[in-house]
Amino acid sequence: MFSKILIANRGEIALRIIRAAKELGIKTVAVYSEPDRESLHTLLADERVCIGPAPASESYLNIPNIISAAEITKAEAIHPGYGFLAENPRFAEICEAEGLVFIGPPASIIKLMGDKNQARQEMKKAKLPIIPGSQNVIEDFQEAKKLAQKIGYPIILKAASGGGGKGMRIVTSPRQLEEQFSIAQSEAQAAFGNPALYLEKFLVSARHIEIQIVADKHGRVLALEERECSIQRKHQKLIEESPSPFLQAKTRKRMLRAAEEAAKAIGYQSLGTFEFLVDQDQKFYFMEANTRIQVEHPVTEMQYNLDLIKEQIRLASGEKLSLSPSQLPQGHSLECRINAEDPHNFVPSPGKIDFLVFPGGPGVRVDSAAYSGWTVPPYYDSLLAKIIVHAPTRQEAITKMYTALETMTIVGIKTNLPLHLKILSSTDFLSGRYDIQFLERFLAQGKAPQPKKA
Amino acid sequence: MFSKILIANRGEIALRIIRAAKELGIKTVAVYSEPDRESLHTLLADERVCIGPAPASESYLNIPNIISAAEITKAEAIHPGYGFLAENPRFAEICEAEGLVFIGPPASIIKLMGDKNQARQEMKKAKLPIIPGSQNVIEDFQEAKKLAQKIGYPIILKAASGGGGKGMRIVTSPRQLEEQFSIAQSEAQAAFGNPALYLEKFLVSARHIEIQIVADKHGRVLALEERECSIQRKHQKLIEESPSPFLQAKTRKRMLRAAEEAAKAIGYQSLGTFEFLVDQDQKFYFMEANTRIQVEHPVTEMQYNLDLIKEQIRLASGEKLSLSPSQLPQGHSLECRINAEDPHNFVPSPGKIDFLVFPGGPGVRVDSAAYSGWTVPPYYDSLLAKIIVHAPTRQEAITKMYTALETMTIVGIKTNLPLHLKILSSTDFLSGRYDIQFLERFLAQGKAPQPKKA
Amino acid sequence: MKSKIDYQEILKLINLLEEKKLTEFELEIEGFRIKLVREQSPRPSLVREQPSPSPSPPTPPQPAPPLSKEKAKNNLHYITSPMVGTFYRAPNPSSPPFVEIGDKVKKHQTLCIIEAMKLMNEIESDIEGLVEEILVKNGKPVEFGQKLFAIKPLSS
Amino acid sequence: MKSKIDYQEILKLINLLEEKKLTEFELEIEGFRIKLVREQSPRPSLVREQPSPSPSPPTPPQPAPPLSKEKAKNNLHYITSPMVGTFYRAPNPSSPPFVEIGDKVKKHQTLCIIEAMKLMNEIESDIEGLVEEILVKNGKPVEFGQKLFAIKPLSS
Repeated sequence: MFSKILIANRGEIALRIIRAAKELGIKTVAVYSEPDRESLHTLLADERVCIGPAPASESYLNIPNIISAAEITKAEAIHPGYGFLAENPRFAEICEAEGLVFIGPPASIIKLMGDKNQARQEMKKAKLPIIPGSQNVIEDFQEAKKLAQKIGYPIILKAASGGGGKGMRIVTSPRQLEEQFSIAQSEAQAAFGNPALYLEKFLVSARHIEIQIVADKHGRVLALEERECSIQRKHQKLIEESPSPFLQAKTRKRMLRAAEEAAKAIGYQSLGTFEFLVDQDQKFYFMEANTRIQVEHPVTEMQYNLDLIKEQIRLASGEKLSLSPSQLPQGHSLECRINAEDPHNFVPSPGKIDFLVFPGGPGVRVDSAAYSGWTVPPYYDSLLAKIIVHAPTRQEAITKMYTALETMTIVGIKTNLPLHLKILSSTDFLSGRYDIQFLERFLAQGKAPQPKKA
Repeated sequence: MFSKILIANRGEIALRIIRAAKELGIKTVAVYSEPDRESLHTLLADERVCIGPAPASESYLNIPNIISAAEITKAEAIHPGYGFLAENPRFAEICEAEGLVFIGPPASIIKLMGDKNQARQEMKKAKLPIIPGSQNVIEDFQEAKKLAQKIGYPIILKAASGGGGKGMRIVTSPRQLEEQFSIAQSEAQAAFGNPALYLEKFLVSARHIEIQIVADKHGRVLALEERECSIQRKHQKLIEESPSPFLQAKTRKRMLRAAEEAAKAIGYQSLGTFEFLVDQDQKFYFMEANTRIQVEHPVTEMQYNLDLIKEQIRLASGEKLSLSPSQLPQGHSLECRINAEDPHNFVPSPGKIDFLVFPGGPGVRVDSAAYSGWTVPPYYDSLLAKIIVHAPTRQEAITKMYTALETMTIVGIKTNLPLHLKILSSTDFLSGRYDIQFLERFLAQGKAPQPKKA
Repeated sequence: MKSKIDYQEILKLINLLEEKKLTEFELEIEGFRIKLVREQSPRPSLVREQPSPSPSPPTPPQPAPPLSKEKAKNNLHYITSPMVGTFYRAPNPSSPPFVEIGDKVKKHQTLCIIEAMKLMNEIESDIEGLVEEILVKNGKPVEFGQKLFAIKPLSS
Repeated sequence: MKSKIDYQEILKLINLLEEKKLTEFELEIEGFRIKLVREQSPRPSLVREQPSPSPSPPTPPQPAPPLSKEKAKNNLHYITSPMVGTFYRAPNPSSPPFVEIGDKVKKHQTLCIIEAMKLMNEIESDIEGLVEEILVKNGKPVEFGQKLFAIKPLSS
């Protein structure tokens, strides 16, 4: 086991890693940018090294300074957390070259999964279903019709040069395809100067569901039950839960086995997450794999009563998987991400926290580096705290979360607490009927908290 | 189920009850004394009523004002917490008379258990072993000798009028008894003006171990596995854990059955705790029963993954026991009581908390009504926060607690955090070898944190 | 300001210091030196400024009682409730109120009744004066320390 | 401003202080001296005053870096480390140091080397002046922004 590690991150995840390392008897080195001098990760680590000014590009992404910080403090390994350098294969390579253990998968796996298209093709070979569609652009209606027939309606036409939802048309029948294909081409030409289209199966009421993979360096791989992450806005997850209120037992079983087999096929090591879309018929499709710890990992920890960060560090040091496939998840867990942002327009709200009271009591977990009197710097992401609850049933977990957030107080900056309370008390959320479009619809319907009238 | 309850308490337990009630969908009424106007229990309840000035005798013990507060807010039940009126049978009677449900056992049981001597005799009838000894004072050496022979050495002689450890003599043989008896008599005469002595079996290396009882109004009783509470100073518990590192499986089984049977024998209802002394030979003796929720109840909650306060409220409303005897405790839990007091001389340290950071992360629970900026009033007890941890093994639980307390920061008032860290890292605690005298010895050996030299 | 600084100017300075939250002021002119240091007042608790972001904000059964240190305005004397209970202005529903606004009351004169645990407690005035304001409506609950009457003292 | 500063002028000064968010103002002219200190709104963090009550207090690898806003004393100019690494005063162990205390240094003159990731980075002076103090010992680690040399500028 390592005797000292450096944490190349900040905020709640850096603090989470510091605590896990301390519990393992490992000394910790924090790195920090100048405005993070009074951040909790800086203050609570055993040692600390300033690695640059505010901009992440000059501090938390400054590879030479981070590597040097590890060298001058004689750290043996680097934990990258999530974000920043966590999925940068070059950083993992440099760590290896400098004789530092990168706490994560080998650079080759990070690189493979980093190219999302290549990853999908690779995972298809490893027998993971991917969303059926054209691998290349389609320029001819007949070709489109043949492919659509093959993969089944509804399908979606996407402008090859498009993005952000523009130039997309959902088609439900061959006749509609005949009409829409040329319109979509003209639209793509007009919008992007290129008529080329992709064709893909359209997933009705899709869910974002992911599987946690834990793998050691000795070929053992274990898949842990899913996290349901469909409550999201612009791909930013807001609430995660486990188990999914939607997934059937047999689908879960198939997803777990498929993810485990795929991870084995590519020789996965360390922690990773396989993200899937699941359609209303419980068909699942691989989207991408994240080769790092996820923000929402506590949901799985609560279900299995385990510590994924400790396990990740142990695995990096060469230890065998300590988890057993016989360990079963229990009850229900929820995580709410409390962001420093205006709940009406999602504009970040950095600044001084004048007053802060976290929730507590049984079944309530707080992962946060925020404190009363701390100034949230404007340079980094707005995640302020993760509140995680665990209870025997989904209903009890939701009530517990609602109570926890209701009695949580932050004064001085704006947060999305009111939005969470609205979602948690909405009929659709309570009944578990939501898909990845839910939050956008919910916000569009004006269900988001309205600014108070003066 | 009740629709509104009043919490006749303050501090962390009031907040704990407020949260449990909210999770059950019950509205809450806080009562508060004038200096508790900005206390969290006052601020976070649905309604609040000022019941008097600072002295507890005029506020938290002011029965007419508390009953009136329940009446004007139309609360249906009163939760007394612990301390204050929690074990006052008259208060329970008045509640009943005023048509309010007292969330606790019937007044008759509170009264029975309130008289510690009577309770012991009653429990002896219910087949609970009590410490063998003279029921009345012994004035004659021959009588003492006969009794000592019967109960076995070592025995302890106690001045009938004594107290606080004065006038006590431990005797290990008949010959020693002959010498010591008259000396003890003279000493008792000199110290208290009364030569009368009690004789009792002396328990070597005794442990304070207690069993949680949960009973509904329909005759069902369940005993939950023990809490080990031997880390105490002047009968003030400081650290509690479960399971006890000392108790053998067969002793545990016998204690659980004995407590359950005794509770059934007297028709126990609601929550209660049977406190025992266990000697080095795993023999256990009933000391007393507490007819309320204990400060250290979270230890049991963590082990069983249940909510005792919610259960207590449900039982008071007439519901049946929701726990099943097949539910088994898991892993290991520890609780540390963080008090606002000088760790060197135990003098309370009220005042303004300038800065406060609680621990967090997986397996860490915080039960506290303290916050950054709050002024700890000097009028009530010094309990500031309970930090509770849960982990798969005792070793991991201790490491987790140590890390949690190491990263917990309180500025502005003195706390016993340094003492906790010393105990948690002491060889005796780590090996589980401690009895009820441990802490006094530990402090006497100068193992308590020393004040810093200027 | 010359060297002849006078009381009025110092007063103005002190007020300004407070208003502008200055903590220190020093002035030295040819043998004349003035230094002012203002004590930093403890920051008021922020809890009350913005309570928990609950969608159903806490609803106390009656208006929050005024801070006990609040300065009585216009030298009014307040009669506060010595107990928790229900406030009644008359001995029974068919009787006239004990007092009305404008009434002159003597020391020990009954002002109202507070019912607590089915007992009727007569609350007396502890001062001679004129009833300036009645702060609780008949039949409403009151908490300990809540202001009931504002009395304008009569100089005896 | 002579000795005839009046209330109006002080008021203007104080308003300016507030507007410009200054916390301190000091002026001294021919026997006249005025000093204003405005309350700082963000309370300084208390964390550093009393760190976690750990029995093994955190031990940073080097002295805590000075606050960047610290005022340079006596108009000294500080050369700070632009990177994390190891500080060397000489190009190699057998060579003499690049500079000694008292040396006059020119702009762009090499003052030291910082080794980072096995690369030797020459750190130059960005000012002409006299080496007043060398703040890090040879072979010791330095973090970003850490002060290395104090230079007394020479008026050019």
